[in-house]
Amino acid sequence: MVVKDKKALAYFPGCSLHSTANDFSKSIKLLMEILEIELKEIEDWCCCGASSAHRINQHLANGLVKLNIDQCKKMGLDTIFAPCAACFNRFKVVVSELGDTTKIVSLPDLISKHLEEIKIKQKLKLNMKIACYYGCLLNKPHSIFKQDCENPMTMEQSLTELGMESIEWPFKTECCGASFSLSNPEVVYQLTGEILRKAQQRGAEIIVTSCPLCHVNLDMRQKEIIKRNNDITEIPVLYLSELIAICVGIPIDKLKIDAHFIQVSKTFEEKFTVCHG
Amino acid sequence: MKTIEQQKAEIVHLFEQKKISMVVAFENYRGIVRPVFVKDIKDVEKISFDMSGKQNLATYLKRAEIKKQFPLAMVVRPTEKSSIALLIKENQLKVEDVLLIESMVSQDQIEWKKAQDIEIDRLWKMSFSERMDFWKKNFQNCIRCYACRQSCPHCYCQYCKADKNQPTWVERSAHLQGNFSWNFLRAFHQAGRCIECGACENACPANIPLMLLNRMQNKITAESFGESDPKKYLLSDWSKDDDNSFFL
Amino acid sequence: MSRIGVFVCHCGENIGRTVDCGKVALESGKLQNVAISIDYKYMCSSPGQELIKNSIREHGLDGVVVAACSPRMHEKTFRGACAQAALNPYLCEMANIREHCSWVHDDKEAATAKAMDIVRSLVAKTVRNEKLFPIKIPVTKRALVIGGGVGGIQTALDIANSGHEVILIDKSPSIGGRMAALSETFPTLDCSQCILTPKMVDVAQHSKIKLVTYAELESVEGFVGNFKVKIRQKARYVDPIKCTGCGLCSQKCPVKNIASEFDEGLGMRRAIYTPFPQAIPNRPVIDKNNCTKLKTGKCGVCQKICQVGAINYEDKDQIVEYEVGAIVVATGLRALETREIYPEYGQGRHKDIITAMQFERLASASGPTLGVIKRPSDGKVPEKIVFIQCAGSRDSNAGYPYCSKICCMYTAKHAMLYKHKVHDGKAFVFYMDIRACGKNYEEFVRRGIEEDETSYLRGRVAKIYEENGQLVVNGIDTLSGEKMSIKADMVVLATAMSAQLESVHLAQLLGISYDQNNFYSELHPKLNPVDTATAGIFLAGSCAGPRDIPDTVASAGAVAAKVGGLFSKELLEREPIVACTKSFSNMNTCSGCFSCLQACPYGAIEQEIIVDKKQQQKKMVAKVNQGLCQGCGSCVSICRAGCLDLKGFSDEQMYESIIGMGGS
Amino acid sequence: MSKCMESECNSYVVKCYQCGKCSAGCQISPFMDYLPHQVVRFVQLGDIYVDKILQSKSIWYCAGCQTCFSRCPQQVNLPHLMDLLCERSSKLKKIHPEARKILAFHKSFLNGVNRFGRSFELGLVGEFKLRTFNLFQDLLLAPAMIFKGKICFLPAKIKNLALVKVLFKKS
Amino acid sequence: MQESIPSQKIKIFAFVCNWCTYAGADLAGTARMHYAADVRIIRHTCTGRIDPLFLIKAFENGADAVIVSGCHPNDCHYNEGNYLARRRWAVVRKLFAFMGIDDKRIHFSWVSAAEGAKWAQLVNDVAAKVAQLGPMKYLDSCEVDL
Repeated sequence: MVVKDKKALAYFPGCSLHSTANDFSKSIKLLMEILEIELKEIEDWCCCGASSAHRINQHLANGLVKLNIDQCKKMGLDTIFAPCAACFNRFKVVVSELGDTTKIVSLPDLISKHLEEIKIKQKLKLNMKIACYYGCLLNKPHSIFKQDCENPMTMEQSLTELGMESIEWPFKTECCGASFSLSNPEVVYQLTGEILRKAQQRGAEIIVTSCPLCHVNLDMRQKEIIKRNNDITEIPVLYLSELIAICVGIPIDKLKIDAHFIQVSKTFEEKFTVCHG
Repeated sequence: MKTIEQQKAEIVHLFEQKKISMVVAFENYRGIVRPVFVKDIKDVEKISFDMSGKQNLATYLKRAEIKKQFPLAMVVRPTEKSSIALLIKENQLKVEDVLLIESMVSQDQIEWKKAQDIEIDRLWKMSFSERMDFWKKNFQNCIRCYACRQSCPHCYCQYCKADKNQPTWVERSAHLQGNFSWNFLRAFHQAGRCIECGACENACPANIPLMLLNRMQNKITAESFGESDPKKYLLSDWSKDDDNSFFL
Repeated sequence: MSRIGVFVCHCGENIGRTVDCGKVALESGKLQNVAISIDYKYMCSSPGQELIKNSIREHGLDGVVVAACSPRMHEKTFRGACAQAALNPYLCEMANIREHCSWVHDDKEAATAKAMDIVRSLVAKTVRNEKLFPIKIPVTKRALVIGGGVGGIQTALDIANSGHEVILIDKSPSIGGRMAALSETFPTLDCSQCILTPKMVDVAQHSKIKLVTYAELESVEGFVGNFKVKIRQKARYVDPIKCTGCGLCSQKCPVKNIASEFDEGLGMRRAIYTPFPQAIPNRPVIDKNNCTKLKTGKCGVCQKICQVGAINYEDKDQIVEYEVGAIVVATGLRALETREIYPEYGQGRHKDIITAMQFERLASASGPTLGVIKRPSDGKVPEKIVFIQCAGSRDSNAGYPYCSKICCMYTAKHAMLYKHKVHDGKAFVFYMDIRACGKNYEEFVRRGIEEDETSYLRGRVAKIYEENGQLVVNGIDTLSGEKMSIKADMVVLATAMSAQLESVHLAQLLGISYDQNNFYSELHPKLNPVDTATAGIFLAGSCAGPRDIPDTVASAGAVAAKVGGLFSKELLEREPIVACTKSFSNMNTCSGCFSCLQACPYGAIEQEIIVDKKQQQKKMVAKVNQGLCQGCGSCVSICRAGCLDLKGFSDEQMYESIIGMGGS
Repeated sequence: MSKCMESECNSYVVKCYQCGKCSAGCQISPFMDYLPHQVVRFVQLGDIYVDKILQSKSIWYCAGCQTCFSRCPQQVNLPHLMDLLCERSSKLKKIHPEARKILAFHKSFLNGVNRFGRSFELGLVGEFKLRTFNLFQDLLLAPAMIFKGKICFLPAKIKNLALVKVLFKKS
Repeated sequence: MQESIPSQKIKIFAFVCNWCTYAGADLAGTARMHYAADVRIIRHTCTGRIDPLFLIKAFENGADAVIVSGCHPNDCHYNEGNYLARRRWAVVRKLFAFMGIDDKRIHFSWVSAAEGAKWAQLVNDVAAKVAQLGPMKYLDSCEVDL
């Protein structure tokens, strides 16, 4: 049955979607339009503090998130959609600490929730071996998320539903080095390198993620990593929203996929085939 | 929403079908609203659905002569209904014994209860000795007529503990000691059972504010054991997390 | 007007020092109903007791109050003395003027006054005392043992050998339990079946033991010495009497691919099967969920093949009722399966991660691999094997905060067995602590380390994942602080030992209590380790918590002794301090609200229909089952009508003792 | 270190029985001078040993990926413990030299947030480079990023900045 | 051990259970812990047995205060008796208070067989409280003028 809750979602883009990950936000905007999901950007939202705030100062960390939740309440909305995994995690944690009733949804959740609509609208499917990469922030810690945080399947299930093939691999929730990207790239080279290697060992031809931080590390740092490990070859990294967007018929050039550092191959579009039903 | 006529017709129908042998209800006898026991179709007319009567009709269900009439019908207000529910819970009645005919005339207790709450708060504010005096004043008027007991549907014991000797827990003579014990016992035995119909207080010839005790007790039981098993007698039940604060 | 004798004891100086015993005697002599009152140096001494006996005879006393020490100290003594003087012992009370008076007060005047109050109170009470007689309950000298593992087997044998009948039931088609499935046993490494099967045979052949396999407990009524149990004999579809156990049916059965419970899913069985070759009784059963004939009506091969015509597809479950005097629970425990263990360990996704019980089957000569250690996925003999202890145990996060007790030992054993079978193999053990407390246990573990070169790594494993046909085990050795990433061919999890899934259900059937981990709770963890709070029901083996074989067998013996003690008497004698219905002007005034029934901790209140004298009609009233009643008296104070009472502490006695204490 | 933080730390570490599962599963541990379980151990030992930790790299290198917390058999919230220790370490100015970069990053990031209410990445990068005197790191990536429009040159400033500033003041 | 208060004809009735508090009081005795002599112990099987009417009777018969004590929750010799009691007293003490009986004259406690010291302490504390209140004079001067 088709999930049709017309209730608008409070949309918290987060800082990175406004800059480095504007490709991500672009794809989300387009996708949501097609799916007729109304997003109301939280008025005058402020940064969630990311990992920095709670590293330096607990009070500040929770305070920043609280500000946004209050804003969302002002708008009379009860569900916040935070595509950025980092923001999502911060919100989720704070909400549970405050015992707040506001619901927080991530991109994979949203996709699987609206799967039926997507199926109806679906035009294409990708014929590549896909490695779904969740990163640490989408379903940890277990005490708060209460779900399998070692081998989550939300993305895989959605993709299989849409007739695409995803690989079974053990590193889908290992850390990519996150914010060390800037402060100590060495960390990222090693951790992300391991992730890429494991994915390719299992025959992945493309990686799908929904975390801008992970994307930075997997995509922007990839060339550097390949330099250091000759057993790793280039592999495109797509946002989940981008992939789904293409599947529901949004032309690739409309998306900012070319903004990725690792270019999808010329033949990328051919990898998609029309699917019926 | 049935009209009074419809309900009377219903009762007549029940008689005709021999579903019942009697109806317990109120009648309006020369302006006095009093219980009436209708055994015959022609008397159905008598029944008045003005339920301003002070008695709790369920009280009669504990009488042997009434029990003989089972199954019977009763015109009930919420108070009677909950009394009957309790009697069923405590195996004094079977569901099929009494047919309930709900009177649409609602009886309004809110004002009365508010007044009680005010009085209860007033008493709580007093010092112990003041309170003691208050009750002394009241209890020493008690003539131990046990009208409170008779009028209460829940005081169904065949032989009341207060009437028993060997040992005589409650002095039988109408002196303060006995009176105090009696009124304590009465109230205590209502713990978690009283449905606040007010029949006892109304029946009391000495105008002792009995309902204060009951209502106060109901309040504390409600707040301390709100979620206790409704199928059990409050004091036959227990929970590991009952209040333990008053134990030294 | 009764004749009470008051005997005030000085207890040497103990009482005399602070209580003027003479005065107490004198004053209590003036009390109503007191016929005689004496003080004496040592009442508990034999002359003291003589004094009491004589005065009972001389003065024809019908009540005795001994003002001395605590009744917990000498009540038995003095009641005994009274009995010798032909006075019903329950007419004798003690006034505690030592522990509660002389020893705790210094002001002589106050102490004496208090002593007199106490005596007065007890005298008043004693006036109301009634003759009581110990409750005698007949004992059915037959025991029910639930569970046919080594614990149940041992209990059954020990009880039977002491000459009492035993009914031994087991839910599976054969007795033997977990131990029958084990390979070799620590610390001696003797083959499990070699030592167990003889016992199983003994059970089968013992004249006093009735063996009921493939059966479960249905219901229990009654109380110690007088239980009525209903047992559901599940349909076997094979007549055990006709059947010769030739096994032809199981060989010919076309349904081949059912995972064998006995082989922990590593082997296959048919739809008609005996769990294992040495099964007792050696009679097959049909598993109705998999039998084609029973599901579809077609097939029927076994019936055709069976020469003696033992197969009966119309067989039905039967309820059999027995009367027993004691019930022994020996239901054991269950080891968690891999799918129940940690997502980071794959939760059963990887074939080559197996449980310890599965390893036992692999290592067992009668197992699916005939004792060759092969890994389930491709049958390859593992060159590197990793054992992980505390898989689930000692993990509050996983819900098993307790130590499973036996894993340290069997893991050491497994590593050894592996080494003995795969000489150039390498075994690693991840452990947190080695708990080898038991005779020759520590030595055993050391042997594993020193002679069989097992590498022990101290730390938990964080993650296991598959990588080109091997299992990557990411662990740590906290002693060196080195992270260990081991590429192993097989991983064995020492999964947590948990209570049986049905344990709570059984507890409710039996009315025994269980702890937060669903293991049954002992009456006292130290002093009554095999009794339950319910008289006549005992615990043997691991149903009370993880135990190894020696402990299980020991507890089984202990239970047998307890049961023997229970059965040694024709009649059980119990203190007559029990509740009773109290008639008023010989009329049962119970109004049948059954608040008492709801309150009674022992379910000792029963419903009884009587004819009401007054109203000439039937009514339902409460009745106390004095077999079950333990005499707390909660019902008495719950009863609004005051028609229940407690013998020995009756309303009248309490009333009088309060009045007496007041002194008015 | 505030009393409450103290007690919070202890409430975590008392539960730990040093099984090492956290360290075994920690991806970043190769960059740490003490393994996570050792960090907890030192906090358990208290006093001077805590100091060892406050001056360690480990607490700063924890990425807060929550893996250890999710797996911990004793539910020790190690990531949060690390946060608390970092907080304390920076308050007491005991930051490990190598960790300065990391702190610098966090500081720059938060400064952005403090100034504009949102993180301003160009500003962040700039400030970070100044703070660390490491002007050339990733310089090669910059043109590409600009070209790909992944960098916006003007910071987005939010209206109710006051609230944010209050927060920063309070903490 | 606190010095015991000189008795001023005060009587404290103690209704205790046989298994815990009575034994606890015995222990206080064997350990020679001195406490106020005002207390009068009446032994019951279990706190569950103790009827509120006992308390009234006690007051009628010159008790100036009452102690009710038994096994700690979970330790009841009869498994549940003390739980039933606890709920009963939760109701009764309010009722007593409401009817004007000073709650400083009714005390509840859990004293185990091992807590001799606690028992002695309890008695002394109660004795001290009651000493300040003085004798109870339950329902005296029966005729209150209206």
